[in-house]
Amino acid sequence: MAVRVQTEDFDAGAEIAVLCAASPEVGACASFVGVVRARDGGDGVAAMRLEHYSGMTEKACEAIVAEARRRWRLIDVTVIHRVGELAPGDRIVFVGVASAHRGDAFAACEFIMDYLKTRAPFWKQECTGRGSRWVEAREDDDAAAARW
Amino acid sequence: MAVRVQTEDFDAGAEIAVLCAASPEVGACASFVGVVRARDGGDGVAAMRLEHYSGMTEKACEAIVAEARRRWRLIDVTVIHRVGELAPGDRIVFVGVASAHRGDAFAACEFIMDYLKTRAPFWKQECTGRGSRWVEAREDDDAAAARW
Amino acid sequence: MAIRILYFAALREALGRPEESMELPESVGTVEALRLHLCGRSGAWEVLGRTRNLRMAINQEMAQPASPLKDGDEVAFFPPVTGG
Amino acid sequence: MAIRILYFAALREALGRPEESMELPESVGTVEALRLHLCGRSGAWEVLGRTRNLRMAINQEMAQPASPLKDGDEVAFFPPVTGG
Repeated sequence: MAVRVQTEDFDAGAEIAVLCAASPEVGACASFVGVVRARDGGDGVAAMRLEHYSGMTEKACEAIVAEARRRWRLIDVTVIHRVGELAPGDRIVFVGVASAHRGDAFAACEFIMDYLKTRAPFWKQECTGRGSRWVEAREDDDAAAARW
Repeated sequence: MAVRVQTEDFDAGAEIAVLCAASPEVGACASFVGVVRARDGGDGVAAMRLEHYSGMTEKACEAIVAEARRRWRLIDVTVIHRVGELAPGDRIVFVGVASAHRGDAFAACEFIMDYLKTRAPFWKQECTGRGSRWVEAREDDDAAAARW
Repeated sequence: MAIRILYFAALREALGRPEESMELPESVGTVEALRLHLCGRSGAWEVLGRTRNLRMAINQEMAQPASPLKDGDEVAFFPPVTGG
Repeated sequence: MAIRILYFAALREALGRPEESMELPESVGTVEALRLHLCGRSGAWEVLGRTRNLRMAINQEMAQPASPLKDGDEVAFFPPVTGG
């Protein structure tokens, strides 16, 4: 299991290759990549900044992964979340889950994303032509996390 | 949208990068990689052969993707399924879905996998130390497809 | 009418052929009637009577037992699929 | 008792500081009491009273209003999270 919080980009293909090779019993690898949208509703986004609570972030991500491992039969999990300055089109987050069968991998991957969105201390600040603003939390995200 | 049936391996990272760059509105890319398990239950699997119904396979995959596009808001979809001889640890299948938001991407990716498993004309033959056998269809897979 | 028939996977192996062309008797108008007609060859062909959940396609689309056949059709018989 | 307090995101900007250390009065024994104590500074500090769904953590774990404080704790206040 790996949780990484970093400013650098990541290589989703390399991460998936590591997960697929985690054990001879891996049959499924579900993964997710989040991207900075260049348009969010009407406004063009020029840049984004990701702030986080160093120390708590890693603990929160590890707790989320541990909870996923309790709920599903998983072989390996990787979570990477970028922080700092990002541009439109940049990758923000990677979650990859390796399992013997796809049902566990899909469920755990979506669960981890839903929990990351509501329980890990990251905050997005968008810069548009009209200045910068802190992104508001979405009720959709609370609803998504409450399903599990 | 791309559907490819091929003997060659694929590069999941490159496929994900293409999906993420499909439009400035992409915010989410959910993907799945299926792998030949080196152990399936008790027996060691030495090799696997994937047979398919050339022509119908491509049509069936395209129909599945079209159905996913009717059900969810998707920006782009890639399906790659390998055929021919495969070894344990080899990648078999890639499904990637780009969307503005993760809910659509996750649901469509899992839907496409469940439908591929039950509606696309591929057949697996496993070679173990005890000879070769055609893999039996799993009731689990029918149940997974019936959920949607 | 003339049709082409394809067999896949375990069925192809059991029947010892991947495909054949045949001229259908007047009485064979549906894919189910074709299946029973082929079963009538006896021997290995009984497999078409006992394959659990045998699947049938006409012109590369999944077919139902009652789906009608027409001249030039490509019919396929195969076991449940196991890709992915 | 002495604690350290961290502020994040919009809260950090509104308060003009990322953190501070303070000696707590005897009367402040929970994270909710601390929030009210800080609100009492008035001016910008009112933001701690009107941030919708204000989140609180003690020693890097999510806390409830009634969670007790002890000497040396690291307390954090922040708005709902928006990563991912």
